[in-house]
Amino acid sequence: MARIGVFVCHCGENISATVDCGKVAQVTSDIPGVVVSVDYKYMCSDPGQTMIKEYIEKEKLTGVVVAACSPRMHEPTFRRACGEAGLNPFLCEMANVREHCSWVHDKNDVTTDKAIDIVRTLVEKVKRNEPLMPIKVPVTKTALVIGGGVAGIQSALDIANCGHKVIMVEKEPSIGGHMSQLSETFPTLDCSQCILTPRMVEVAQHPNITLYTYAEVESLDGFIGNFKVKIRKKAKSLDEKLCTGCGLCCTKCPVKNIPSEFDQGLSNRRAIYVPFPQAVPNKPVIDKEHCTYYIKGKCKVCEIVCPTKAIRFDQEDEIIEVEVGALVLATGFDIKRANFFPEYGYGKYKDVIDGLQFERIASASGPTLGEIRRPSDGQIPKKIVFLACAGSRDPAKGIEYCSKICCMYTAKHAILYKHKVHDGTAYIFYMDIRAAGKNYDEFTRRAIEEDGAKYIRGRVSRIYERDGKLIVVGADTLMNAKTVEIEADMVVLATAGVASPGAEELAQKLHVSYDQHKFFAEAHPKLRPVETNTAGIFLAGACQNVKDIPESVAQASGAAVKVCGLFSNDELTRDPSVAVVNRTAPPLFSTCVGCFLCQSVCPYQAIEKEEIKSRDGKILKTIAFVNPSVCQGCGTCVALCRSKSIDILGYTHKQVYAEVDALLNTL
Amino acid sequence: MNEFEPKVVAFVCNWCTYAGADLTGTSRIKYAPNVKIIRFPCTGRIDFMLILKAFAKGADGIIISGCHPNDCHYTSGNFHAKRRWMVFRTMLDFLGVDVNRITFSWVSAAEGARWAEIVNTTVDGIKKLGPYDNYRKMVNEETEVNNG
Amino acid sequence: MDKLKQLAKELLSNNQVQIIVGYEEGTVGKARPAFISSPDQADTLIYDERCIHNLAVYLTQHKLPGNTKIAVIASFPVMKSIITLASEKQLDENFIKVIGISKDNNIIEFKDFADIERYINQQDLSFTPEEQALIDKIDAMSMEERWEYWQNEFSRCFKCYACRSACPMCYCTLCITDFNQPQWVSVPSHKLGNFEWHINRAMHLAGRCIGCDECSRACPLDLPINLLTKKLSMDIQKQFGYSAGQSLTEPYALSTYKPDDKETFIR
Amino acid sequence: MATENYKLLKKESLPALFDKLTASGKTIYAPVKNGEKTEFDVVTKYSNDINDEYIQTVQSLKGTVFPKVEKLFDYKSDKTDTSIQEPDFSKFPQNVLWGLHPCDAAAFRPLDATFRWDYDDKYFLTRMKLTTVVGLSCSKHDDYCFCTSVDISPASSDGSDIMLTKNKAGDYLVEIVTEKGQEVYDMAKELFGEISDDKESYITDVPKKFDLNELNKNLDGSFEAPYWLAQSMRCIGCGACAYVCPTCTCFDLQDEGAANKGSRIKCWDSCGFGHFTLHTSGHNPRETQSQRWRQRILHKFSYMPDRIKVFGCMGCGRCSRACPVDMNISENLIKIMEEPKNE
Amino acid sequence: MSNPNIYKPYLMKIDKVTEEAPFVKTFRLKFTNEEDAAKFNFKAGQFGEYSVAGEGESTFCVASSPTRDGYIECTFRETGRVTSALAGKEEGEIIGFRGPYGNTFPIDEWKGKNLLFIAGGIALPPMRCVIWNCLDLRENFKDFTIVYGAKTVNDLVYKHELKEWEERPDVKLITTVDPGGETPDWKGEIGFVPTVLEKAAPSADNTIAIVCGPPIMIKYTFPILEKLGFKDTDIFTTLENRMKCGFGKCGRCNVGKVYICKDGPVFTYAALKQLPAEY
Repeated sequence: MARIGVFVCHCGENISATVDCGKVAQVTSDIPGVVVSVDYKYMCSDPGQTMIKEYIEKEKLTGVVVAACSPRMHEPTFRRACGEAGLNPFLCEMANVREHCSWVHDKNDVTTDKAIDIVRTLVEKVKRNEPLMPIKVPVTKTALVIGGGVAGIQSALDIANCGHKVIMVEKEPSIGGHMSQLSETFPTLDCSQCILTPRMVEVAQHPNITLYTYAEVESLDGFIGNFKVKIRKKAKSLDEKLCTGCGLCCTKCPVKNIPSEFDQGLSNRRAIYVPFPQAVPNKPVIDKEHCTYYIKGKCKVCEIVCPTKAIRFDQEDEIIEVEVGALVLATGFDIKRANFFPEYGYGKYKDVIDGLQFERIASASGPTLGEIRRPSDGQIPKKIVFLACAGSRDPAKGIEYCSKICCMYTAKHAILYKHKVHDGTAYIFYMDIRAAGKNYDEFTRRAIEEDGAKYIRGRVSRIYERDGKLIVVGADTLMNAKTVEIEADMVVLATAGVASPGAEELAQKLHVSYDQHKFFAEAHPKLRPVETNTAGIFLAGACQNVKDIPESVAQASGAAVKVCGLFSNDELTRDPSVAVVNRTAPPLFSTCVGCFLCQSVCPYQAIEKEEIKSRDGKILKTIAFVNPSVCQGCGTCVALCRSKSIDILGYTHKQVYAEVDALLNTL
Repeated sequence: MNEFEPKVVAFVCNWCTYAGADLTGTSRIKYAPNVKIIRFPCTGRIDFMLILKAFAKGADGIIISGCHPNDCHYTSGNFHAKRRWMVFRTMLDFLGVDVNRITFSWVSAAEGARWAEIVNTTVDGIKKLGPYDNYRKMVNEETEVNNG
Repeated sequence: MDKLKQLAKELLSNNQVQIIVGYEEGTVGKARPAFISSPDQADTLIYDERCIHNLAVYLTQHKLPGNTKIAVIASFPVMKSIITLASEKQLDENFIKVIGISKDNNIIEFKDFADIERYINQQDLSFTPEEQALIDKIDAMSMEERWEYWQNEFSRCFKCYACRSACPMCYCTLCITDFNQPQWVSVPSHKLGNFEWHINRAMHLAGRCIGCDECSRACPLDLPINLLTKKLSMDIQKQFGYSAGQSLTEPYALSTYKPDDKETFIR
Repeated sequence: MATENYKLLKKESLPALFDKLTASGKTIYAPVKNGEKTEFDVVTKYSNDINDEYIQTVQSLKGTVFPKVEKLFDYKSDKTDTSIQEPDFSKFPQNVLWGLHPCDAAAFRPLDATFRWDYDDKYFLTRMKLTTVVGLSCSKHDDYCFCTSVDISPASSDGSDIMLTKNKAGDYLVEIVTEKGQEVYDMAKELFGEISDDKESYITDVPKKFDLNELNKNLDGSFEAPYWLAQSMRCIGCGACAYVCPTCTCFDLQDEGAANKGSRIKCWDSCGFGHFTLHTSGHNPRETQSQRWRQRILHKFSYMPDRIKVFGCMGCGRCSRACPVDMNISENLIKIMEEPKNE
Repeated sequence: MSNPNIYKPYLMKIDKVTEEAPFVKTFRLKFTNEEDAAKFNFKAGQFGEYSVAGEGESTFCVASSPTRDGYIECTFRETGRVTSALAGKEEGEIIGFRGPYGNTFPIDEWKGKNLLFIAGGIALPPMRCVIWNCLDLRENFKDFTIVYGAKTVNDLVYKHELKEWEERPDVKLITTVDPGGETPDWKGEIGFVPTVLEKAAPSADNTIAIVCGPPIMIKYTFPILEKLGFKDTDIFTTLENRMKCGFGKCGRCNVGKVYICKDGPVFTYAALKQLPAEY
């Protein structure tokens, strides 16, 4: 059966300088199963490869060992050559006698002997190699974008514009995300809503995009190219087809005092509401928690006033199932809120607010219509203090990282403030100014130089109220840590950006990994920043880490390209080195006993249940099944399996066992 | 009698340590030739039985090496491996197996010099410990069983 | 234990279960496992301090006819075994009625496995000082002494696999020892074969052993092999805060990890 | 009661006898006290730990003639050649098995019959030939003992080369049974005296539990009997009974080592293991534990007497003592006896 | 016995390897030791233990006829540890062989009778031995019929010999494959062996039937033979059980009191009826 060819490469002198290649060829030719063993100056050269091909045909080789450089270098080369000669490429192995031998040892017999041992090991392995066929899986060319912020919008539009179907799921009643809350954007100070709204509308109207707002992902099954997703469409209590978005209901609803999420609690909304005037879709939802009808069973004012009779109190959540080939996660971020900063009185003093609230105050569509007035009494603050790094870079608070956007938006806030309150003074406490970005440093300098923002390097230890003023106590580290006390009218905390509240739960549903701060983890920090470790699920925007708009958009487009790249194939080809659960003759069927402990070690959720049924459909046994389309071939399950029921192609039990035997020269 | 040259088997993962050992080669850093490498996709694939088999087949020492925590190509294979080793090592120690003969290490693809250092210190250590006679005695007993 | 007999009769006569696995009077003063399938046999049921067999072993042997509802008399170790087996998807709750016996010999009728789980977690689950002392004794030896100690013990083993057969957690249909491609564990009962077998057994039970000591009780040669799994159980509890037989849902110690698992030996 | 003439071996002479045996190159196995228990062990000298009043050891001395692991031969091979190296049979140990009870001594008969059956097992026969069995009458028994039911008495010398019976004074009445026994006697004649005594009075009375021939008859046609399942319900399928049994001979052949060098090994196996008869096709003729329990009983009490003219049970009771779940063989045999014959 | 150590195998050189069907191979084995060869003889139906160093032994029958001197042949399917290792062996390599063991087909008693051979799948090898044995003594027998079936055309073993038999005027060969196992150019029957046998309805008169095949085939074939009028003493088959030693010691192969390794593997249907269902 085994007819192995051994091809020993000199690699010019790279190998032959310390290893006696001729001897390696000669000694290894005595290994049982080896029918030819030759050495040659450059195996990877055309004549070298031709020689291998000729021997494959002439000697009817069933396996090839090329003793040369690292497989990481030339394995594809030689496997291709074998394939061209009609030998399954996976029956070719490389014995690394260069990086692991000739280059690291001196010229002597020991080095040659080691080379022989290495070759012997691979010969024994390759004897037990099985021909493998690349795995092909079909691709469903629809993408699911989770999150309708700027990143999700960008991804969805990019994918849709490439001609693929996109389903977008947004948990809020409207898409737009945090960007729609912003006043103006750094460093250009263009109006956030002005640039975002057209894109929101484009999403809503795009023929390739199906938009589900007020919806969440319920569960995910399947694998790259073939996901099955359940989406929960929360009941809006509204027939969207009938609703014209006239807004009459929202003006008549008697429940008026619900803090508006969009305005960060700085204004109120009704129980039936549209989150903001430019919302997409611009149709109301009923907030069941606050709606009198849902609480007390009567009211129905909205139903009465609705001219198109679109209100549906009996509407229930709907679960829809979709099949998609890829997912883009764009669930964004959140900021730390009250209770996290007791020392700053945030949540206690009305005029201590966070950055997002300031955005609303500064926004022309905000509660103050763009005038900077403080929440407590509507006065215009003459002295305003901004605190950068509120929570960020503070290991004591459990947030070691830099939230990245605060330096910039705080500078922006200072500028916006000065533009609106010309006689006011803006103080900014900061740790470092991090303004690395195109036109960013210029922007912060503008805040200081043109708009007179007073930057104080140091941290604020506490804020308290005295005589209607907020006393900000800090230290100026550039002035020998001298204590600074500022009597402020308003304080804005650039609170740390954190993962959105449902991130962990969602990550678990989608089986993507996340870091200690619950931000989704990229597959590789450098080389695969938009991929997750779950093939077919990509990341866009701040769900991975806090990002500013251009970064989010750039990554979103990156994710879109990944999706489109995936969709450019009708089927996917995967490395066949995957785990398999054995099958044996009945009545055993498999030595797997179905304990499914392997399921929890699999980083890819590749292990499923397989029911073995008799002809009449009775379940005889339930065993594990490794989905070859999902398995990445790490083999962690293999080492865990007590009964050795799982094996991994390319590194089978038989192979590695023989390798140990051969390496210790006991064969 | 020549100096004792221990036989050492290294079980390494493909993505980090194998590549690291490649780098050792590329950087032409010399190390002891006693160590021979067997490649695995991931440290998570390394079955504890392989360690025992290596000893049974005459290894004097063993190196097991993979990606540093958080660097695993497969996210978590090395974390699982670590736990298993923690348990397995406890077991071996409890049974009186010389756990100093097993070097567990993390060597990244960038740590060519570190690989050489791991190999050399392991080989030196095992040279000091001498051949693993205890284990060999147990193995050889099998062939002498009850035959006089 | 009249109450037990009464309950057994009821369960059988109104066909709630078809078989009761319990204990009966054996020979030479021993108690032994019994299989009661009709109410009139129920009078042979006993329960006393001699009833130490871990009856959970019979729940996975697939010897009991399929689609039969089985009641099992469950001492504390049996309860823990059932929880572990259930977490490993080996038991179907709908077919097993668990009649628990508390430490003060009262009957506890569990309505489901979650009920058992709750009960278990109300009990004292720590290792006894006696158990600790046994382990400490070996830990205190030098490496050489430990090697000698275990070599001596293992050399006596003749691989009757009573330890395996008596253990409820050893339910593989093809044990690693019978796996022969390749032959991971040397078959013959020479020192190496025994060494490999006992390491495998202990490792396969690491984090799964519920500490009933049935293995060493079953061993005709009285090998202290329960110490191996006990040592690992203690270690796993100390290192990972995990004990077998307490949770239906938590992944077992070796199929999960924490990034900050603390070790001292990896370079 | 007839009084017979015996050689007398005084307690005080034992050290000298053991020294002589050791000096002549013999390996002595003797029942040695270890705490509460007594097990056979190799001794080079006589000591007070040698227990002549033990009831039964956990393990028999079967392993001295049929080792739990026995190397059959070494092989070596390379690409073109293979060679086989048999062990040096002349170097097999000369064993003196000291102080076996009659059940254990008698157990060599079925072993011998099996390993001779048409094909001579050279390993066993060589070891057997080099073995001298020194039997010891039983002064005690327990509830597990049933030798009298299988036609062996606690005093029978069948299977022994020399038979010892301890008398009141603590000395031994010695019967020289075979030539091998005579050789030992000849080697140390001076240590033996003469005495006439009645050995029966020193012997324990093992009650008879069942009639062997009746049992054998009852087993005919019992293949489909319901009691196999009933009896084996609690069986957990371990091999303890077979491995402590002095007559069980089931074995496995295994290769150890690699392709180029290694050895073929014969090692104990048990008909109670589920995979014992498993075909590669997945088919298993003895699929259930009750089938395997039936095999065990029928083999010893029906097939062996039928095929090799010897019963496979010596009534030592070891299997019952070792059974983790109290499958008491005599209890079960009595039940089979009492079972109305299936027509 | 010629070999004083019953566990010690003869060393046999693989003289020829024939690929019969997927995973099925035939080895022609020659003794490496002339003395062994000279002393060795066997009869149709007997089996042996074939071994690969380092892997162990495996039991199967001798597939060649005792009338062909100087070698033995075995045919095996790659299934377990040993057969997989055997399959990896090349011409010129050495394997071990112990045997022959077991009883034989009473060919001498069949003189002057018609012979009907019925075989299925991989079970042709034991049959092949007796077929060739009888063909080499062709004048001793009258009609000679072979019914052989396999799952698919590809699974038929000894294809070259089937052709030879087909072409012989003194042999009637019926080959069949299971429904769905045929190829476009398949000229034989399509159907399971028992069905094809029933259709062919060979005469039971003065005829010996020899049946080898998987248990399921045997189970359905016997009743048909009886229906066709065969006496159960005229129906022969071979049994297989797991074995380790081959000579009645290891304790595996007995069916009740009967040891397949010693009293078998050849049994008449009449004898089988007396055995408990333990095979």
